[in-house]
Amino acid sequence: MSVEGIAAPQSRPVLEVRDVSLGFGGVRALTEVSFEVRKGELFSIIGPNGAGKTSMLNCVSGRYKPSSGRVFLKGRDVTGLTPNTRATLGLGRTFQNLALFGHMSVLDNIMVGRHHLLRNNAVSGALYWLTGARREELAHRRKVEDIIDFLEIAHIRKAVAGTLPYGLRKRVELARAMAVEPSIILLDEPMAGMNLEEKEDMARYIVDLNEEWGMTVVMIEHDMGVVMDISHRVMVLEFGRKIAEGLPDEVMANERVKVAYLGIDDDEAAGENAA
Amino acid sequence: MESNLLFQLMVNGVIVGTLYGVVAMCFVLIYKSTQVVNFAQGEFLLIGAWTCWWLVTSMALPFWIAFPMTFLFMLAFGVTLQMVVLRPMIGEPVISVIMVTIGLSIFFQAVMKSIFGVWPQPFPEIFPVKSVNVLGLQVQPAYLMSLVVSVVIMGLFAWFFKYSRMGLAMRATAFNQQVAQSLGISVKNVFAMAWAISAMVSALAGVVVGMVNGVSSALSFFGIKVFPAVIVGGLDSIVGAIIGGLIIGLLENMAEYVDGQWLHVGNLYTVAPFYVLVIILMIKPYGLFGTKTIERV
Amino acid sequence: ADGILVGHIADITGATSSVGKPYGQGIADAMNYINANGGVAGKKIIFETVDYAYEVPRAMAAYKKLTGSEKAVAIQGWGTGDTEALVTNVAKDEIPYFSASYSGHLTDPQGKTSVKGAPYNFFYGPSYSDACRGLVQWAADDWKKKGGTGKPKYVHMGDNHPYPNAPKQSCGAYAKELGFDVLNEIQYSLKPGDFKAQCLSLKESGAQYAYLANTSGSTISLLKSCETVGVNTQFLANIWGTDEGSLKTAGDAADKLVWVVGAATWADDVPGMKLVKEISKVSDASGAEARPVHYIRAVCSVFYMKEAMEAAAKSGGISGPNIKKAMEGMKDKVPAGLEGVCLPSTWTNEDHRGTTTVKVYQASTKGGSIGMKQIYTAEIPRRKEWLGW
Amino acid sequence: MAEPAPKLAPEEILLSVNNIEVVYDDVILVLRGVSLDVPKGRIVTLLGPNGAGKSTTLKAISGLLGTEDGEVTRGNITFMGEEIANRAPEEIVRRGIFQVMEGRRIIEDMTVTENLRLGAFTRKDGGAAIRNDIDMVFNYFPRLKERTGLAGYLSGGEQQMLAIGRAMMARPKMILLDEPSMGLSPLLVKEVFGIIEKLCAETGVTILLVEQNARMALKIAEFGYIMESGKIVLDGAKDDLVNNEDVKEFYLGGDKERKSFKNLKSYKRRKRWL
Amino acid sequence: MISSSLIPCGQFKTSYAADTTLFLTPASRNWCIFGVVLALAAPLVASNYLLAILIQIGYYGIAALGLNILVGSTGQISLGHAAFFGFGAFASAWLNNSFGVPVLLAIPLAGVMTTALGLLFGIPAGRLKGLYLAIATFASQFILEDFFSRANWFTGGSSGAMAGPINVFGYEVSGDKGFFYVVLFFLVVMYLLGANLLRTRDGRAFVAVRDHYLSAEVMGINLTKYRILSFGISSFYAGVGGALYGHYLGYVSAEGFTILLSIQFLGMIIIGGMGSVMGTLMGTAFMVLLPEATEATVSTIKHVAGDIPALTSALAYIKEAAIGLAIVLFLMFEPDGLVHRWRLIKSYWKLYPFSY
Ligand SMILES: Nc1ncnc2c1ncn2[C@@H]1O[C@H](COP(=O)(O)OP(=O)(O)OP(=O)(O)O)[C@@H](O)[C@H]1O
Ligand SMILES: Nc1ncnc2c1ncn2[C@@H]1O[C@H](COP(=O)(O)OP(=O)(O)OP(=O)(O)O)[C@@H](O)[C@H]1O
Ligand SMILES: CC(C)C[C@H](N)C(=O)O
Ligand SMILES: [Mg+2]
Ligand SMILES: [Mg+2]
Repeated sequence: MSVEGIAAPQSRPVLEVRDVSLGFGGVRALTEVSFEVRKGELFSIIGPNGAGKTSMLNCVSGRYKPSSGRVFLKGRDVTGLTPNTRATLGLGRTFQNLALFGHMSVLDNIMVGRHHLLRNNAVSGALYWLTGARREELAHRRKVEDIIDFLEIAHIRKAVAGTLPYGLRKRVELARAMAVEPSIILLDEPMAGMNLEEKEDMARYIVDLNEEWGMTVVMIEHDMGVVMDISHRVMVLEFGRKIAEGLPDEVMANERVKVAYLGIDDDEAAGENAA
Repeated sequence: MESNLLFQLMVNGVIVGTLYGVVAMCFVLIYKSTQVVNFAQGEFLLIGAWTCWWLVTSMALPFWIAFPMTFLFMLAFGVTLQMVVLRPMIGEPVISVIMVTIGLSIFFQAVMKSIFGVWPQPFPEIFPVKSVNVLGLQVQPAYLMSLVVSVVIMGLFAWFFKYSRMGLAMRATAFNQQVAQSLGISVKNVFAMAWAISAMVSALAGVVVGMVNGVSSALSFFGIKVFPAVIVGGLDSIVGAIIGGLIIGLLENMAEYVDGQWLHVGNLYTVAPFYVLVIILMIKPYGLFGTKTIERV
Repeated sequence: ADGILVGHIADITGATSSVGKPYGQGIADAMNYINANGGVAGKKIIFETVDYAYEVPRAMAAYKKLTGSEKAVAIQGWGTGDTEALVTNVAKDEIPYFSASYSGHLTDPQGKTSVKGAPYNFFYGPSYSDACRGLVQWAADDWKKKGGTGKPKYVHMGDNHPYPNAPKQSCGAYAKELGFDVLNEIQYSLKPGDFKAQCLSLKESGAQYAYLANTSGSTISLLKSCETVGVNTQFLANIWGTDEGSLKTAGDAADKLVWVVGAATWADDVPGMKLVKEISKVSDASGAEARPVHYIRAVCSVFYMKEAMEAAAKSGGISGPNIKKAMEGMKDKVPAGLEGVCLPSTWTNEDHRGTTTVKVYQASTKGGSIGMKQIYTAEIPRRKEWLGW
Repeated sequence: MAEPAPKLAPEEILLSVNNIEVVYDDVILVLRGVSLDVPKGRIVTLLGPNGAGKSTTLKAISGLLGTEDGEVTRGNITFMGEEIANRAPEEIVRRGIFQVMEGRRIIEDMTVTENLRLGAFTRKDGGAAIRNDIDMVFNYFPRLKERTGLAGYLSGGEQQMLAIGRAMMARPKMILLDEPSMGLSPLLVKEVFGIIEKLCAETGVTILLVEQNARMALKIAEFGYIMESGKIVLDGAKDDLVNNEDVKEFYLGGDKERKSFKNLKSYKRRKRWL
Repeated sequence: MISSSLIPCGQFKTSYAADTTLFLTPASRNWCIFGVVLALAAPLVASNYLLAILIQIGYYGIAALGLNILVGSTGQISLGHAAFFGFGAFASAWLNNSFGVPVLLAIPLAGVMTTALGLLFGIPAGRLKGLYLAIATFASQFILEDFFSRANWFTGGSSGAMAGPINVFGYEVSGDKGFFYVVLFFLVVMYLLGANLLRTRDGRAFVAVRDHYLSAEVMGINLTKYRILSFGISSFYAGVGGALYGHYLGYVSAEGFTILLSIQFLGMIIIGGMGSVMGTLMGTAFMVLLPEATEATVSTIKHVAGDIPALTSALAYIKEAAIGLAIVLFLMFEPDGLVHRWRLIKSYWKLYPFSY
């Protein structure tokens, strides 16, 4: 598989996770997981259900506080920071179970993504014409339209997010995360619930966003076809532990991964990839 | 002498507190199963008490007939109210439903006043009026009865939600009406039942209080007292409702003590519970026993 | 219009409605009766009863309406809160304001002893302060009679509200003057409720005499609660604190209650009662209903206003200032037809204390039969420093 | 239009949807005349792109449109020969249709067992039978047994298992499955589909399966319908569909030479049957 | 909460600026301007009674908009709005009485003071959610009410405080006509500010917090800050509305600001439409007109049936009951509020005769 997107290995990791453990009461969701994601990489996390993938993203985005271990974003220790400060440091994400602002228009949803880039506040915003808030809003609106064009959602710009069909909502979520102008973007199962055609589109967007928009991507996905085709490196979690990490082909060849996750014998593998 | 006063106030607090607890439970019942914050809870007490009073005085029925009749009436009342007013609101925004209960409360209060007037009316003697001396406090037997009744009701409620099929159905409905429907639960029946039980038990509390203090619009004030009680305990906890009720009852009386002995600010006993409420919530945002809402993404 | 526009602001549904309703009824009946019997100087009184539910802002709004395009020449009002709030307005608009608030603050027309004068405020009956002084006098008397030793303890009980607060200081001062030990006040709500905690405090304080400043609904609840916890204090209720109906409701709990009555009672055999009974038929054709004391004071209030209007009509027309002047000319006045019902009252342009006679009654309610009997009459001196207090 | 529907003897047909229209909020027309038949004891799949109206179709059948301000405004739905359109959902469940809704929808503030017990809400056959079935579900999904906390803390996949298990608890005649494979790992997808197939074979329960994973769905289904923009555009037996060029292209991902996701340089223009 | 999915189609915009206007369509904008012009002319023709009602709608409407920003937009139910409204009224009277601040200046200053109070009482919002927060605001209502009846230096205690009339350039605005223009001015300004707020950064953040606070946080929104800020802003509106109210009545007392008024405020925004600026005004009008309408009906009944005294007192309750009943019935038939109906009607006519 192609690995041409990987930047020079010596460049500083955008994301560095060191020995992160996380527990909920009795359940150990993560046990001493470490990995790093380099600039420009498209990094995938796979693993059985309940392995702790989402929990891992939550630790990175700040929703959960790891019980031990540290998280570094662009070299900075962010372990103690709140999710919103991490966003301002250039972290964007989407969610496994859709988390759009259901009653807002698509446009406003995406504009929320620009929150930390905007400077107007309650007072200057209310005084719209007098304080330059108007100018600022319009400038950002232009940026948002670029994203809208890119993801081809111009036709639903004014629609209320909550009434959109599933696939489009996923796309709007991606747009919102992009609006944050993150240097690293975390995608939690971006293709779940999509048919083949839509997955192809989504895969394309992700590749472009990685290659052309220059965002580093961390993605959780269960569709092996997609994971194999587009990721640069893959990490496998099982029961909260890292069991493999490497190039897609290497990981796919790992016996343990085959048994624990794919549940396949070799001859079935080809067919499964296409699913 | 002074510690004696404190003690008597505490006993009074416990008795009043259990009554708050019972009403709080009725409130929690509706909340748990229908997600409706019932602002008309106090009016249930009022209607129940006036009904019973009317049966006993105007219809001259003996209490042991009037009381079950009140219960039946409240059952019918609860079901009808749910069917006519709350049922069409199923699936509508929660806050609209809350506003409807507020509207109902205004409506019933006015109707009760116009029928029964504005004076507190005493119940004719049902239990011996002569107070008995409990732990140094003069207490009417009816009040003691209320203590017993409350405790029994509390036990029944707790069992109901934890183990009974209908109790589970109520919780499922509270979580999400559509999901409950998909499981074959008749949301309508669950709602009707919740309102009926709540109305009946509230009426019981209303009659008990009415026998002691007289029946008056003051009963609907219980509907307001219930908020601190319920929240202190935790909105969805039966045990919490009981303990919350006790805490508020005790607190009011303690506040009266502190106020009367030292502070002399006046109506400390009406506001003190609210201060405590805020403090408790700042420490425990879901009350003492409420379940934390699940925050997962 | 060719009628006389009179405002009528009443509490029918609010916190004080237990007494507000009969009083409002009395006002309405009396005015309707006057209209049916020739009106005032040949003109009909035009009025509409506005229920303001004892909320001051609503009274203010109602007042605005009454001073809008058509200005009322007089107003029959209700509460202390609203009446005191409107003092400046009615003075400015020159509308005599007959209220059911007997707050002492309204008795000083020129503002000589109080902060602000209340030139256009009138009421019929002893002021709350004077009534309370009367009760305290009786209490001092009673203490002596019973052979009590030492300083008797006196406590003021009521809501934190303009009406219950009105006599608090002045009466407390007088109690002290008479040798009482005045305790810290005890607050309880104007709305009926459960007051056992307060009763326990009262019991603890050991007060022998407690003045109840609230209205009858609240009084009943308090008496019941105190009975439950076994309080032995002698209660002294304000003029609005109880009446025939609430004595009956309170039953045993109200036994021995002492309070103030401001006019004749329904059962009294006095000449003026005939007219009152005629008036009562306006809203009770059968004549069967026995009216409470508040109703009768309402009738007095309207008839003083009527006589003042008639006098005004003769000297320059029915207008606010003329009515005021006529009121201030009354001396030991009893309205025609109400002899024996209303206490003779005197208003001057310096003193709006209509009457200072306090009739103290005591109830006996043991065993179901309700009795009330005048036990004492206090003539409160018109001390200068008490004007407006 | 589409090819003729598979001919079935009327008594074989358990559920029949005839030309229904569904309108949301009184104004949004979502289904524009959908018809489909589900024969008894079989697995039938309903495929289609996002927003086609698949979930809406299922909700129309199970009566769950009501809570979303939706309504069947035309056509009829018969189950075992009886009309059920716009009936109360609990009645439809009692008649034997159970829907597993899209996105799991387990009751988050209850435990796993309580969720399962609720699945059996309409059953009248007592505690022992229900406890047995709970064990059966735990046999199918051993992982669930270990989770004793609140169901809201289960991972996505665990929640899906619980949702299917909950449906099994009702012992219905027919299960409507809305995208059961969503969010499941490949191993589990296989497992779940295996269980669905087994369930159908062992208990004879009829299944109407809405899926995005067309390849898997067509592996276990006998008939398929394809829906776009609120209309059925294609239907047929499994083999007919699998061999249809369009279905291959858009739902199964080409014939033999699968293009890599990475190398799709131009976005495809969708071909529509409309 | 209202979905505004019924935006007319067929509106093409050629620039982002044109697409970011306050009003969805030029037509609705013209209607609003027309409405303001009409209001400007109102005192010339309207009776005093009508004017008084309009003034009420004005000051309540301002306060209700604040509540709508808090409840409708941010999703935090407040049962204590009346207390902040009252605080504004007391504060303005106090500034004017004790420091001689001119009333026109005291009104916005009172708004600022109320904002500070709102921020203080909003602190629990940093920790509490949903009904727990709602009940905490319920507690603020009682705590503040108690404060009002106690703080003699500030509120005049239980007997209240006088609030002076408005002076404009030494000329006293005494009549309703003059006051009407003052209220109208404040109303227009406050509504413009509110509408602008909701279409800019912080307004969007409020709605985001309401719709999905977890993802809002990940988008860089500081939850605690916005939850509390929302209380501050809503209090500002409450304060200004309350101050206007105080100076209009000329007298402020604690009983005017009970839980009942808080509930009425909630009624206004629910009946109008949650989160909708124009809906707020519609809902306010509804709640103000409701008692007037029942009053009028009662008067008519009295005129027809004659002034039967028994009726008079019965009618007082009927009036009260009718208000409760009207709220119930309204929400049973229109649970999403007036704005929703209004939009449906508009979209129906837009598409007519091709519904769907
Ligand atoms: N907030 C929480 N409280 C308690 N347990 C939790 C919580 N969040 C996750 N868990 C548990 O942690 C484990 C890992 O969950 P996680 O959601 O990270 O899995 P996942 O790998 O994303 O699975 P899937 O692919 O199914 O989404 C699960 O067993 C889950 O039950
Ligand atoms: N409650 C609703 N109100 C208004 N429109 C709705 C509602 N639910 C669904 N829709 C609309 O109906 C159409 C069909 O939705 P539906 O959920 O049935 O699609 P689907 O085929 O299940 O798609 P997916 O594969 O994404 O689940 C969509 O355009 C959607 O926007
Ligand atoms: C309390 C009521 C009897 C009203 C009374 N007139 C007052 O002074 O307020
Ligand atoms: Mg996950
Ligand atoms: Mg779907």
